[in-house]
Amino acid sequence: MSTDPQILVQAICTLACYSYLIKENFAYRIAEYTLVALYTSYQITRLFHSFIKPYWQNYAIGEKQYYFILMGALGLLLYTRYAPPQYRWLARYPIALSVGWGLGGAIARSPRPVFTQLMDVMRPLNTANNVLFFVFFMAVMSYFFFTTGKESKFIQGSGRLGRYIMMIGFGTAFGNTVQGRISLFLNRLSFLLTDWLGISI
Amino acid sequence: MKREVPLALTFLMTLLRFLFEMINPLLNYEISEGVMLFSRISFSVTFMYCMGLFMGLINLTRVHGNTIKRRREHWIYSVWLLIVLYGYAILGLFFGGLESEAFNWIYDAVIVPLDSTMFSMLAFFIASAAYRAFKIRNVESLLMMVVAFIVMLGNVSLGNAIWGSESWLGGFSGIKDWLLAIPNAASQRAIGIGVFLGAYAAILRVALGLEKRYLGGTDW
Amino acid sequence: MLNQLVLAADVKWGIFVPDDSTIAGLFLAIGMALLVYVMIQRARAGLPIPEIRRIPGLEAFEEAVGRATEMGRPVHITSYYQDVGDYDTWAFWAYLAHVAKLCASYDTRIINTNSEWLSMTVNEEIIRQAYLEAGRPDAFNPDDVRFMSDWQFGYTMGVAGMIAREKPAANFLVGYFYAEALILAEAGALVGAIQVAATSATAQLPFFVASCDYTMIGEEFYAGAAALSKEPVIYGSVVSQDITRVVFVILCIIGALLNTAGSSLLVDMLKF
Amino acid sequence: MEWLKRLDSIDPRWVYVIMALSLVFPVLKPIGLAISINKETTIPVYNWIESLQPGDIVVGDVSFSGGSEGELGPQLQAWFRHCMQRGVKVIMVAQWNTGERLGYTLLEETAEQLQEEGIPCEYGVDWVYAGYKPGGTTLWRQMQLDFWEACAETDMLGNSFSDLPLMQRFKKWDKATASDLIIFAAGDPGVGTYTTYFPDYNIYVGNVAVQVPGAMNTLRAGQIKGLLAGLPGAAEYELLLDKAGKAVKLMDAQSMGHAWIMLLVILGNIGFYLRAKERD
Repeated sequence: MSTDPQILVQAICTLACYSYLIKENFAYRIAEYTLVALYTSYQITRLFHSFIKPYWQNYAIGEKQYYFILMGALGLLLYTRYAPPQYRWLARYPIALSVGWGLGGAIARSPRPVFTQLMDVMRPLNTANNVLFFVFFMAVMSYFFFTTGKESKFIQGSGRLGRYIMMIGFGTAFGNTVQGRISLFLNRLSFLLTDWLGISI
Repeated sequence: MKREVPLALTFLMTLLRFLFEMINPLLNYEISEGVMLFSRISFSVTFMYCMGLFMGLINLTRVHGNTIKRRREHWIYSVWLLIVLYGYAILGLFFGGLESEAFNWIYDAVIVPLDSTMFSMLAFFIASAAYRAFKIRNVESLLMMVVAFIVMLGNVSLGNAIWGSESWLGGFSGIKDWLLAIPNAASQRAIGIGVFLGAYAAILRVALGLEKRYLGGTDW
Repeated sequence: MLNQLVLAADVKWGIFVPDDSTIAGLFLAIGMALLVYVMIQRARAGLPIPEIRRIPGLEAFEEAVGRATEMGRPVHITSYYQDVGDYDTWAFWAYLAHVAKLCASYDTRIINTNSEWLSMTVNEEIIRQAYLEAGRPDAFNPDDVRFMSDWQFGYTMGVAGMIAREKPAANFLVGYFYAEALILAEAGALVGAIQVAATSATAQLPFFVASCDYTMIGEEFYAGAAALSKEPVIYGSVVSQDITRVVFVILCIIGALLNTAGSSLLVDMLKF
Repeated sequence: MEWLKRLDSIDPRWVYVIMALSLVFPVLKPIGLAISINKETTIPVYNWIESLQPGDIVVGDVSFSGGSEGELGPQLQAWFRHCMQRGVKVIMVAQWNTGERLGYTLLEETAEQLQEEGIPCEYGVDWVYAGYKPGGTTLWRQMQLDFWEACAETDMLGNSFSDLPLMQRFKKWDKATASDLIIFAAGDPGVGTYTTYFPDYNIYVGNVAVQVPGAMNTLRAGQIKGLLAGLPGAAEYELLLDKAGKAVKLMDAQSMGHAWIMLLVILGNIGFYLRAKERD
């Protein structure tokens, strides 16, 4: 059994969490509140030291890009969210700027992966798999027709096929995920057994 | 001032970024040797947004401060939360930060194991979900169950021992691969394209100023 | 230097960035922007635009609220990822307004849990408004709109604990979810709640389909929001999405036929 | 017969307890079931590293946190070992700040083992861990244009890039310096960053199982070239390297866990069927 205090704390945290499976309890609640607090403070530290500080030093001061000061001041307006209601609209300025910057990138860039996928649907229909893929894809697409072909028997039937295909897809995804979720537990288990209890596996 | 200016700002920033992403000379424009305009604008936008780093701290202080003030159920845990919150933040900000040994010790001792353990509880929940969900009520649940069974067998050595990958159709793992590559991929792709269309329409209506809810508030 | 020459040679139409699908993307952006604009303006002006078909699953909301009323237990509704700038949140608001209206008119308690402060204030406003419209503003309890944590598993455990304690009879998981999806749905199943899920998170759909009584899949989530709110902005978007989808389907058919015949014309166009 | 009907409603706690037991025992006493290697997913990743020349640079991305260490940790270590054995140089970035330190710890562990075995694996010469840089996907765009600047010219440990010999060859991240990359992804942000901003690079992925169904779609479309799928992916890679490690040992437990779930489903259906017949 390990005598390292860090490992002991890790083991206690792990067991406190699992106790929830039996019943919500004191140890679990302490762990939950601690985690929420630590995570928030970790984020603050991380942002400050690896971002705000170096960017301020390198760009605002080092390169004399003085608009960083303006942007920083605009960023401070975010805190008006917590101000009395008549000032809260000020927080919209930084939100508007950063949302806009993100959207422009998304508008320009996000269609590209979709086009790649569409091009792949257009494979020559010369193998069984290509044909099946094409049919399955079209069936699922037609399930999502909301305004087109409401009366068409063909679209309705194809939509129903699409729903079955989706169920097969979901079954596959579910079955495939089981190994991932078990791996998560095995990771904790090997920590408890090897690192804490010292049993070699 | 309250809404026209933010909407106009959104539009201008969207257009600016769009042009940067589309037009090659603009994307590669340098203010001076090695200093790229695109990167400086990006950095300043991120810099601005990161100024809100204390938002989470203020949130928690308000919520748990209220709990303590009104002596709601479990208020004593809220006291603990605030002590940890401020203690760790002060340690991180003023005592060495990310290089500080104490700071990283706590990170490794508490955050990492709690994070992984909570996540790992899914191993148990997926078992209870499978147990409840895969009861054959109709064609759809039958399909899901049969397929999930095959895929589970295809993923582990046990399935390989029953129907090996060298035999007809590649055994369970061969069928699993086919299921993943054809019906699953087809349905994922079609759903994904639908979601993309929903998302794309939404971002376009923001860019066009038809959507205002992202700015918050209910005074529209 | 060499690098720049190579770049210059590949630049599309003289100025465009030399990546795959730059020009095709530009056309999609312009085309769909026009479509969204026209459809939303038509919807606003009350001009005829295509009707959205019945979305299965929407009536499940009313049924579940009805059952909660009979049992005298509360209704719970939540969305994990709820940034105010996110389109999933806007769609979530349509569902929240619908459920809040139902709860207010049936006089059933509604609990809303949150992971984000700013959207929580909006949620509170929506629920308060619903109670006001139902003529009983006093029945609204602000303590039932709760902030959990903005950290994924902190939020998850808070919500799971709340579900175990308050035992809602209806559990609505509407919006964008990550790995917590299954935990929340299992917590609801343990207390015997009727569960309705609606999400565009493709990775979590299998778990919702497995553990909820009804699941609205992918884009049904947006279309449902349009049908519920009848809001021109959302309605017009859904119609324009649908038109674009039909265009995509037609393109795929033509492209596949051309490819089978040995011509990669359409693929080259999309790739440009 | 009455007890059979009760199978329709087993207390979840029994499900949890038996699940835990069925995972603990095979970990302590492995049965040694054979593992087959997936030709569609794992082999292409292995062949990719085999096809590289010593001295080539590949970029790796750690986009996971402690939660997914169980699946992606063994993958990352096995892949890194392979690169070092082949003399391929590795530069690591990280899209998740929560997993940055974890990724470094894992690689350092492997690097120490490798050096004990006499395989050169010197930090700064054979590999560099640039780590997490805030700024979202925009920053990854920036890395293509000027990697040094986007990373503020420092690695995760605070070393200046100019002191690291490997970084002299990697000022720009374009197809001439490193056209191949692998990302170990657990969610968002993840593979999307690369399929969106690096569409014409050779992208390989190490994925958690839950993401695999979605990734099969991108694999088929050619957006990614190869895929390591969950813990089995790691186990298969370890076997290909002939260096059976943690992942291989844990595969028996996987079998038992799956067996329990399948048994549960069967039992549940028996109970459900009997109850349903009774109601009729």
